[in-house]
Amino acid sequence: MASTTAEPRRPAVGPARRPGFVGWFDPRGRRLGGIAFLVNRITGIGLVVYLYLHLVILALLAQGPTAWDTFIEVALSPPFLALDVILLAGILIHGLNGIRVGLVGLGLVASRQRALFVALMAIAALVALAGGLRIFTAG
Amino acid sequence: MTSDQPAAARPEAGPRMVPGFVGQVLSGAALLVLLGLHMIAQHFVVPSGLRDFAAVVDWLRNPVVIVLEVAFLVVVTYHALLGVRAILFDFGFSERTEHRITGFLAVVGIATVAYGVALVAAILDAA
Amino acid sequence: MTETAPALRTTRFVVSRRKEGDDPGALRYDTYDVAVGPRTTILDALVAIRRHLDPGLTFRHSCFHASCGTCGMRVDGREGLACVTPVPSGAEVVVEPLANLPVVSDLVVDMEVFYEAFDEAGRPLVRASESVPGSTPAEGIEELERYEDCIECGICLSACPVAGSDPRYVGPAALAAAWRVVEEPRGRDPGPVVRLMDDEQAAWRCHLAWECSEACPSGVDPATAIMRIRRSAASARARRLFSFGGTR
Amino acid sequence: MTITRLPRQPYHVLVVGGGGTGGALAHDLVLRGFRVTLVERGEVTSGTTGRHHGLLHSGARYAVKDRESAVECIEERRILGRVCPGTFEENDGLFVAITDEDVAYEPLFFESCLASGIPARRVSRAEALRLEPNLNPELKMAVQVPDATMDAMRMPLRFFATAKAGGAVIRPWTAVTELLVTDRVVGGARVRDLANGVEEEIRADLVVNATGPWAGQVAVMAGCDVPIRPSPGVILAVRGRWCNMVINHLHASGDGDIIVPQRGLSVVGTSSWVVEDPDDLGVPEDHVERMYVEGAKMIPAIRHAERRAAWSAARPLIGSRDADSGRELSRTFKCFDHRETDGVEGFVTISGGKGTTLRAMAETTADVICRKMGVDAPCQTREVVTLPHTAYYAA
Repeated sequence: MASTTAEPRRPAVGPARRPGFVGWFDPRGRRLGGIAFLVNRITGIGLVVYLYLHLVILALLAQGPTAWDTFIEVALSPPFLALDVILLAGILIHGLNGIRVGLVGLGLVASRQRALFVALMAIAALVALAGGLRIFTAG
Repeated sequence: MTSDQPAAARPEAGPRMVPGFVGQVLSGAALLVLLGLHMIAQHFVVPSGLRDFAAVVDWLRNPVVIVLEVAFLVVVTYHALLGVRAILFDFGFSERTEHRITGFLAVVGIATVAYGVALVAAILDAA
Repeated sequence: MTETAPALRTTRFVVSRRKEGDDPGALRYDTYDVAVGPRTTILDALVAIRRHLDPGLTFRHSCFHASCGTCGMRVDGREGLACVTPVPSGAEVVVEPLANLPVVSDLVVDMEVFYEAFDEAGRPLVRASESVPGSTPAEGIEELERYEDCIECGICLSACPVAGSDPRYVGPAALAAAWRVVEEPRGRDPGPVVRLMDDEQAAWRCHLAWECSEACPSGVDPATAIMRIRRSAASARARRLFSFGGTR
Repeated sequence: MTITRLPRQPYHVLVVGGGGTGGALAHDLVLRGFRVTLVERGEVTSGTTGRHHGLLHSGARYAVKDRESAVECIEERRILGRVCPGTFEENDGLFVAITDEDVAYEPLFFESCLASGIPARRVSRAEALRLEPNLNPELKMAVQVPDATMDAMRMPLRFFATAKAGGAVIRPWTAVTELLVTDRVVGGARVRDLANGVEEEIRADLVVNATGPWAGQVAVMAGCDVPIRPSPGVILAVRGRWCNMVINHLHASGDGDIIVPQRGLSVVGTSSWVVEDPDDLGVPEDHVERMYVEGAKMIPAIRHAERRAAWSAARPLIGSRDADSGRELSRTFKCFDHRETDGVEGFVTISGGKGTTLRAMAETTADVICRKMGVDAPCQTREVVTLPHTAYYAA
C-alpha cells in the first residue's frame, strides 16, 4: 500500500449539494424519482415564463389587426413552430407528471410511483411526437 | 404554520390552512380540464392553430368563452405562483421573509388576473 | 489472519477531508492507494487506510453488518453503508460524508438534527416477538417490520432533495417512524402524531423524489409512509370539511 | 425509583476506551459523584462492542463449563431488562439438540441451567417446530431459556447518553498517544483530537484502561502487564429473519452454534482463534463458510441465504498466553488495580467479559476506584433507568 496526497481537485461527484436552488438543481447521484422532481420543476419554471410571455404577446391584440396578424405570420415560421413543440412537450411532461404527483402525493396510490412515472412519460413522449408532427404538417 | 417553535409547543390542530400541496393538486386537476378547453378553443378549432385577428375577436364575443378564459387565467396564475412559492420556500428563508413572499405573490397574482380581464376588454374595444 | 482472496487490485480512494467550520463547498480531498480483494468493502478499505496510511482519518462505524447505521456515507455520489458497499470496480472511488448534515470531520457528520426529528416523531419501536408465550404481536407483522428495520443511518436525509434545500424539513426517517407509531400504536393514541406530521414542514414538504426509499439500505420505505400520513391527514381534513358543526 | 444525589467528589477519572464497558463505567462513576472524561479514538462502540452478535445472554451457553459467567449473565440480563426498557427484543432462546450426542448432553445442560438460576424449560420436537418452523426437522428436542436480542450499539449508547446528561465529557475521535507517568504514578494522558489534530494533556486523579482487547497495548504505556488474549471470531449476517427466537446448538460450545435474529437479518456466529494485534483481523473465508455449514445444521435455509456481511470481532479474553483457540478461556471479566499487580498507582484496567455483563464490569471497576480513593458511594446502576439511545446524539 502506498499513499499520496494529491492536489485538491474536483472529483467526478463533488462535495455535498449546496442548500437552496443550486442543491435541488444538481442532478448528480439522482435516481428516477429525483429526476422526475427535477424535470417537474424545470418544466414548471419554463411554463411560468411562458405564461407571462404569452400574456404580454396577447397585448398585441389590443393594438388592432395589423400588429396581431404580423405576429401570427412570424409565429407560423418553422423556428417558432419548433418552440411550440418544446412548449407542448413541457406541458405534457408537467401535466402528466402532475397526475402522478397528485395521485401518489395524496396517498391515493402510495407506492406505484415509479411505474406511473414511466407510463405517463411514455404517453407524454408519444403525444408530443404526434403533436409535433401535426404542428409542422398542419402549418 | 409556526414551525420555528419546537413541535411539542405547536398548538393542537385548530382550523388549519390547506397545505400548499393540496392547493397545487386541486388547481392542477382543474388545469387539466381548463387547459384542454383553452387549447381546443383557441388553437385546435382551426387547422393553422393560431388565428387571425378577426377570428379571435369574433370568438371572444362569446360570453361562455370569456368565462372559461378568465377561469383558466385565475387557476393557471394560482398554480404557477404557488409553484414559484414552493421553489422559493426551498431556499430556507426566515418565516418573515416567507410571509412577505406570499404577500408579494398574491399581489402579482391579482395584478395578472386584472391585466387579463383588462386585456379582454381592450381587445373587444379595439375591434 | 490475512485476506484469503488472492486476486488483489489497487484502487485509488479519493476521500473528503473537510472539517467542522470549513466552507461547505470547500474541496479538500486526500487520495490513498489501497489493495483490495473481491470481498473488500469500503469500510474495510477505510479501516486499512487508518491503520496503515493515515491514523488521522475519521469516520463512524460500529457493527460491520448494516445493523447500527453509523457508517452511512456517499460513495461516488451515492449514499450507502460503507460496511456492505463493495469497493467499485473502477480505478478510483470518491468517498464523501452524508449530505444535508453538518460535517464534524472527514466522513463524520453531526447526527443531532436527525435524532431530534426522530424524537419528535415518537421513539422507534423495538419489534414485538411473536414466538414468546404472552407476547402480543401486531397484525400483519411482516409489513410493520419494515419500519422497525430503520437503523437511523441518515442516508434518507442525505438523499432527499428537499432536506438538501431546507433544514426545517423534519425528513424521511422521522416521518417513517411517525407512521410506524400510527400503524402499531401499542395502546397509544396515534392522533397527536398524525397532527404533528400534518404540517408544511413535515409530510406536506415532500416533493416525491422518492430518493429516500431508493437509498434506504434497510428496506424501509419512508416515501410510502409519508404518502400514507398525507392520505390519513387529508381524509381527516375532508371529514372535517364535510361535517359542518360536527365534532372534530 | 429515586436517584440518590451523592455528594460531588473532588476526583477526576479519565476513562480510556469508548466501548460498552467504558460507557457503563462513565455512567456509574457520574452517579457516584465523580467528574468523568472518556476518550475513544473512533466513534463510541466502534471496537469490539459494536461488532457483537447481538445476543443478550441468559447465561445458558456457559452453564455447564463456566458457572461463574452463567450466573453473571442471568443476573445482568434481568438488570438490563429493567434499566434499558424497550431496548431488547424479548424473544427468548431455544437450544436445539440435533444429534444423539446432543441429546445425551442435554440433562447436564438442563440441570446446569437450573443450578445457575437460569429458568429453563424443556420443549418437545413438535413444539419447537411450531415455535420455529424453519428449524431442522431432524431435531430431537429443545430447551427454552430467557435469551434476548439486543442492538449491539444502541444498548450501550443508553449508558453513554445517561453519563453525558449527567455531566460526563465523552470525546470520540480522541486518541491516547501516551500515558503521563511520573514515579510510577499515572496522572493522566496525552491525547490527540483526530478531528483537528490538536494535542493536549488531560490530567486525572485516576486513569481507567477500558480498551477491551487493546488493554494489553494500553497497559504497556504505563509499564504494566495485562494478560489479555485478543480472540477474534467471524460472524456472518444473512438476509432474512429465519427465526424469531435466538437459536443455539445444544452442545458443548463450538463454531457457528448460534443464530440471532436482528431486524431483517439473521446473524450466525462464531469462530474463534487468537491473535496478538486486535487491529487487522481479516475475515478468513473458510470461517465464513463454516458459519454457513454449522448454521444450516440448526436452520437448513441458512445454507443458501444471501450473505449481507461477514466480519471479525476480537473478544478480550483473560488468560494465559499459551491459549491457542480462545475456547478454553473463561468469559468472565477482571479488574486489575495496577498498584497491586505492577506497583503502578493511579491506573486500573478492566477487561474480559462480554456485552451482557458491561454494567457489572463497570460496577466492579467503580467499586475498586471508590476503594482506592477512599470514597464511600454505593452503586446505583442496578436501578437507575437509562435514557433512550437517541439522547446520546440529540444532545
